[in-house]
Amino acid sequence: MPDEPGPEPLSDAVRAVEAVLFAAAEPLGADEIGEHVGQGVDVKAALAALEAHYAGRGINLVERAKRWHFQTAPDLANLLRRERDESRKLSRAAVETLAIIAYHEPVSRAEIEAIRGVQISKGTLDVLMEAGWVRPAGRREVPGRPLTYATTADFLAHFGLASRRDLPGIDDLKAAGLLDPIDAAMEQLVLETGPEGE
Amino acid sequence: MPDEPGPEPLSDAVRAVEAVLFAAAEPLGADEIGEHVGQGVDVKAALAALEAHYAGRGINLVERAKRWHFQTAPDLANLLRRERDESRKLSRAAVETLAIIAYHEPVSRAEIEAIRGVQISKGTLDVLMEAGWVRPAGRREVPGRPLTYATTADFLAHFGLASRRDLPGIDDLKAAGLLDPIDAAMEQLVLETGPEGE
Amino acid sequence: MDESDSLFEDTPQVGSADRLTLDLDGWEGPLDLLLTLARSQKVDLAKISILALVEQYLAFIADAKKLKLEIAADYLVMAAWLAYLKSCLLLPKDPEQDPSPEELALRLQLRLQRLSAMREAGARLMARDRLGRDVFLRAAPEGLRVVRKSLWQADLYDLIAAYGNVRARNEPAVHVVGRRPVMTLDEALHRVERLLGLRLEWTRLESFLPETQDGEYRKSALASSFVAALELAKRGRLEIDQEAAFAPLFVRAA
Repeated sequence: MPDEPGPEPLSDAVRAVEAVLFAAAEPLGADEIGEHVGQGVDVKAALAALEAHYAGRGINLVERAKRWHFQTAPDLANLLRRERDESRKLSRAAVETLAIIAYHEPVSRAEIEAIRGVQISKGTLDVLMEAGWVRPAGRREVPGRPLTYATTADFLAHFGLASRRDLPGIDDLKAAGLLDPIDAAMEQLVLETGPEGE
Repeated sequence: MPDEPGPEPLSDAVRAVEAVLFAAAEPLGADEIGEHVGQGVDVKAALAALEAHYAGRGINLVERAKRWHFQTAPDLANLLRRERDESRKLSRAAVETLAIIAYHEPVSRAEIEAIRGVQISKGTLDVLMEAGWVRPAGRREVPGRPLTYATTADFLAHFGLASRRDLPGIDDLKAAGLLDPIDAAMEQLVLETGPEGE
Repeated sequence: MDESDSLFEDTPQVGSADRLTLDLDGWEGPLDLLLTLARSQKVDLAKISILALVEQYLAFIADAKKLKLEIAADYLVMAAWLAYLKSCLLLPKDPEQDPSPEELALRLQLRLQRLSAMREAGARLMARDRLGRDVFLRAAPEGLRVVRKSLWQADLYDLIAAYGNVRARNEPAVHVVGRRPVMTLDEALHRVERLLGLRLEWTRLESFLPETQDGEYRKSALASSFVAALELAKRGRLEIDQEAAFAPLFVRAA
């Protein structure tokens, strides 16, 4: 096999981290890995080495919400996708609600509704919470103390995001002020165009 | 990382077989792998390449009864099962039972109960055996052939005793005030009503 | 999940406001409809003509009415508000008006931009390589286990003290009843009968008791003497009198 190098001597640390991550049923943080492989192992260095090693392979090592797991390479999806895996499509309401939560979190239900222009049915948030992508994130200290929502580590893992900073286009949206409330955006516009009249 | 080679260009076949085996819920035969990766792929060659690649790693590709799967390298199995030591105080029931065994061994469960005046739960003896302080010591040749219990060498070591003869006798206990009946009556009350009972 | 199944796949596409494939249930409210109409202008939402958009919306609602479609109240409220906005935008500027119609129009535009941005963001999220759909975890991981091992703690003192407790608890108890000075009933009968012969008048029962410093013995003697008096009364040998409950008892020979 010209394209498959022979086995290289690996450090014990790399082998150990590789084995632990491979065997784990769930993504693991560096601390958790450390608890298994023992003191004195440079877990971060081993993770970096493994990430590089697996980068071009059929399986990749990825970091999601500071936790690591192996997964199959995205370009091989067609080999692995089985019909039964075709997950039920989310409703448009659920997709938009999820996007609003992800890009604005923490965000209250009223704020979600203000952006969407319609009330959200109880079921929409339930579906997202049941999927494990959205969680209650405490109450906002304003009158009425509304509950706010935020995304979870599972959300990032599911959508292949290392962190919320990787949300598609979030920097552009932020720069365009499209993640600010309308009142703030209006003030900003007034400032930019100068005071009118008065 | 001197021991971690940079990513090498891999053949599509090797990548595909690697991903399919990784995502499979069960070991796969070469035919089954072929069904996933498609016609015209030399599955056997890919398997051989992968087997060689993973030979020295934290995970290995292994063949069992003509079916292939990844598994953690055998020498790292200990990492997957981590023991956490927790210091726990022995319950009063367990200490009393241990004391009775130490003074009366070999002694059957019924005899322990007769001496204690209180029944002992199965869990109490289990705890003492798990601690390594008590062992089964054969059956008594009486009707019912009850199992008897005795203490272990670990027991002597843990309690700093050279032999069981080092245990203070009844007279010593009396002299030390450890047989004071009023205290005993109080203890009995605590035992019956307190949360520490079995 | 009432809205989850029905709303995603079958969103009606409206090429323009003129060509109506009317199904108001297909929109998620007036803002959604407005956004769809705005997109038909095929310009950046930031450059959209709000006046044109208002016209589109009002025409759409008018057509819906013509077709006698039931129109939800919020679409009509939006129509009324847009009609008002349109008239404000067209009328000569009133400097006193706050907020100005331009500001209202701008707010509407910002709302449409935000909804549009989130709609696109949602679509981009859904198109990512998703776990369990495009990329897969190891299907049969061995799993990591943490085995809790108890290190049991007890010391020698605990042990021997526990044994002491057990033994003390179950030591056979010997009960010794202390000897107490008592006057038996026979003795009291004899004594009362004898003394009664010497007293002719009513006499308090207590005067029959022996002189003693021993309180216990006195109590015993009193009780026995009382029972003896009752016995003698029964035999007709004496009479007993008591003026009230707990009053002193008097006896005399019958």
